[in-house]
Amino acid sequence: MNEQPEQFTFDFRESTAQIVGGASEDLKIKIGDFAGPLDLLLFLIRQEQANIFDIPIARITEKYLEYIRLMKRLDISIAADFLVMAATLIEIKSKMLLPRDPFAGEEEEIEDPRQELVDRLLEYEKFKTAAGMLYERSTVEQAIFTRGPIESDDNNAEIDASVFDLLTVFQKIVARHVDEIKLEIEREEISLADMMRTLKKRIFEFGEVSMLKFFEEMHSKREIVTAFTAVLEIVRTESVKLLQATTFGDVILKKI
Amino acid sequence: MDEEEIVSAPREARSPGQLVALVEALIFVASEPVTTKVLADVLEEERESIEAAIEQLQSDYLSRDSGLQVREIAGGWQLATRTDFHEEVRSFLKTRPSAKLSLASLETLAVIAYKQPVTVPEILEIRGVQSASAIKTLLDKRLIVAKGRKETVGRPMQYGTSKDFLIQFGLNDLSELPSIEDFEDLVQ
Amino acid sequence: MDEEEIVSAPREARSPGQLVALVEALIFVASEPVTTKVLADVLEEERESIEAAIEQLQSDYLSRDSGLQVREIAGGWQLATRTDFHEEVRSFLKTRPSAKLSLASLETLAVIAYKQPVTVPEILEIRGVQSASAIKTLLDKRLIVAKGRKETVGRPMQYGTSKDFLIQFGLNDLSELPSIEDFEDLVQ
Repeated sequence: MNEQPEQFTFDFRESTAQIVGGASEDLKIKIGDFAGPLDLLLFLIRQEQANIFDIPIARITEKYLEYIRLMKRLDISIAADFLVMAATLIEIKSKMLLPRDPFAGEEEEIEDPRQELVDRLLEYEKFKTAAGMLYERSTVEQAIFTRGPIESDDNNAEIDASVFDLLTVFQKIVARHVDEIKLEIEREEISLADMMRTLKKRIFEFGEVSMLKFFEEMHSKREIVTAFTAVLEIVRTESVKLLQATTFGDVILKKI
Repeated sequence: MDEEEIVSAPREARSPGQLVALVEALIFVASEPVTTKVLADVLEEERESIEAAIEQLQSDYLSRDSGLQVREIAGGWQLATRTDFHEEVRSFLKTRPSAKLSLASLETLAVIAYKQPVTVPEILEIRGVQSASAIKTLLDKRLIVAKGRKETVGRPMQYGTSKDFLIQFGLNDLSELPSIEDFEDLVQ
Repeated sequence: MDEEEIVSAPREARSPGQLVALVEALIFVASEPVTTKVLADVLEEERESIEAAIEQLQSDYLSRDSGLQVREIAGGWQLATRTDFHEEVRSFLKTRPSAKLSLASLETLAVIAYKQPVTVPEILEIRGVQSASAIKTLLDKRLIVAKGRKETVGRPMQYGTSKDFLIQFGLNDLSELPSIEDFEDLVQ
């Protein structure tokens, strides 16, 4: 098949999206990012040249579902919101098909099942137009430049951070911490035998060793546990005793 | 303490021309738009004198066809280049126009600008689509800021536009935004 | 692409006044003093024309008693405030909010904000680096305050955020700090 170049353009000024492609059934469309289901719906209504206050719901629903199927076929992940809208359309369509309640009084106003959707579309379209206005404003602003940095700038800036920055920074620190813990695990572990050898050598060399100071040299929880076990082992097997001057104070390993 | 000393020291009267020059210097060194009030406070002048000086400065820049302009933005005054030099300036700075916001981000920004303070569920209600990644983009670009929590179920975070928003979109304050109802006429 | 187009497109001749204005705009936006050569290259003008434009610009600023001056520095041209205004400029800069927080300070502040009350060893534990000078900066800026001692070995001082912190970050109270959950959807 003749591959036609596919195009999708969005022009804010005209506020219309265009899907341009071959007219064949196997129409391939480069799907632009419709900003959401309401955006797509507005596009379809306009494409069908339908009146927004009197939406031909069956036709529009069919077009909408066709579009969703197309996205699926092209393996474009479909946001749940697009599916929710599909369900809403089908629901409205079926309500429209229901016969009117014959017992409903004449004066009773019968709510059009489409009304809520129309209201939402109108409300949405205002903001879509406002977005276009912002777009144009920012384009104009991009033509204006402010001065480059000067010497005095370094002591002349506001605290340039928001609560969002605080949170982002905090998350990064936490993430960094996780990395460190991983590193720690990867580091070669000191064996109990090595730990006992180191400790014993020090006790016999200096006569006594502060347990607190010895523990402070440890790099990880696991090392502290190993060091603690080493202390217990040495007290049990060697002529070494434990001394503590004050409650909760430091413990001294002393050669007997 | 310093300030008091300055206040008590008798200051020589400034000529109008000198005040214009001083205002120009201060607007230049400020890294952000400076308000009339700040200028009046620092220079210990009446608000009116500052306003007159700024007006003079503005017309000076205009009349001598300067490459710069004195403009009012985000409630303050700022020196900036003239718009019609943008091509030359950009090629000098070797910058490209910064990445345009996506359609989704612009829509989300429009909702936040007009409905602020507004929560994520409220934005979803209007746009009909999740706006999480757009909100993240807008926060990263500092166009919006968190504005406290809404006292409702779940106490969701509320968002509003920032000072950077005003600057980037060339607004003096939010009241300069066209009313959202005006867009109704454009619709259909 | 754009740049090439600009280069190849025949450029309309500039009036001397226009060139002066352009030079002014470029010197203004530059982050460093700009040499005559760079200006000549970017504007595709003869060195002599640039020199004449700068001379004109300089005398313009002088003759209108501007608060700014065009000065030659490090072989290039730069806009700067007039030297005789240095006192006013300094006192103005002093009234501006204090300097930007360094990343270290911001990190420390984040830890204190989210983990308060928190001690120096605990901050060290979380950040993995000494935070003493950052804590001093934050105390100086009154963003944090001491919150009594922790009843543990060494009775270390605990820190928490201050009222100024709430004001600076636009919060009513600490419960308004965004939580990880608030942004979970955004960060994905």
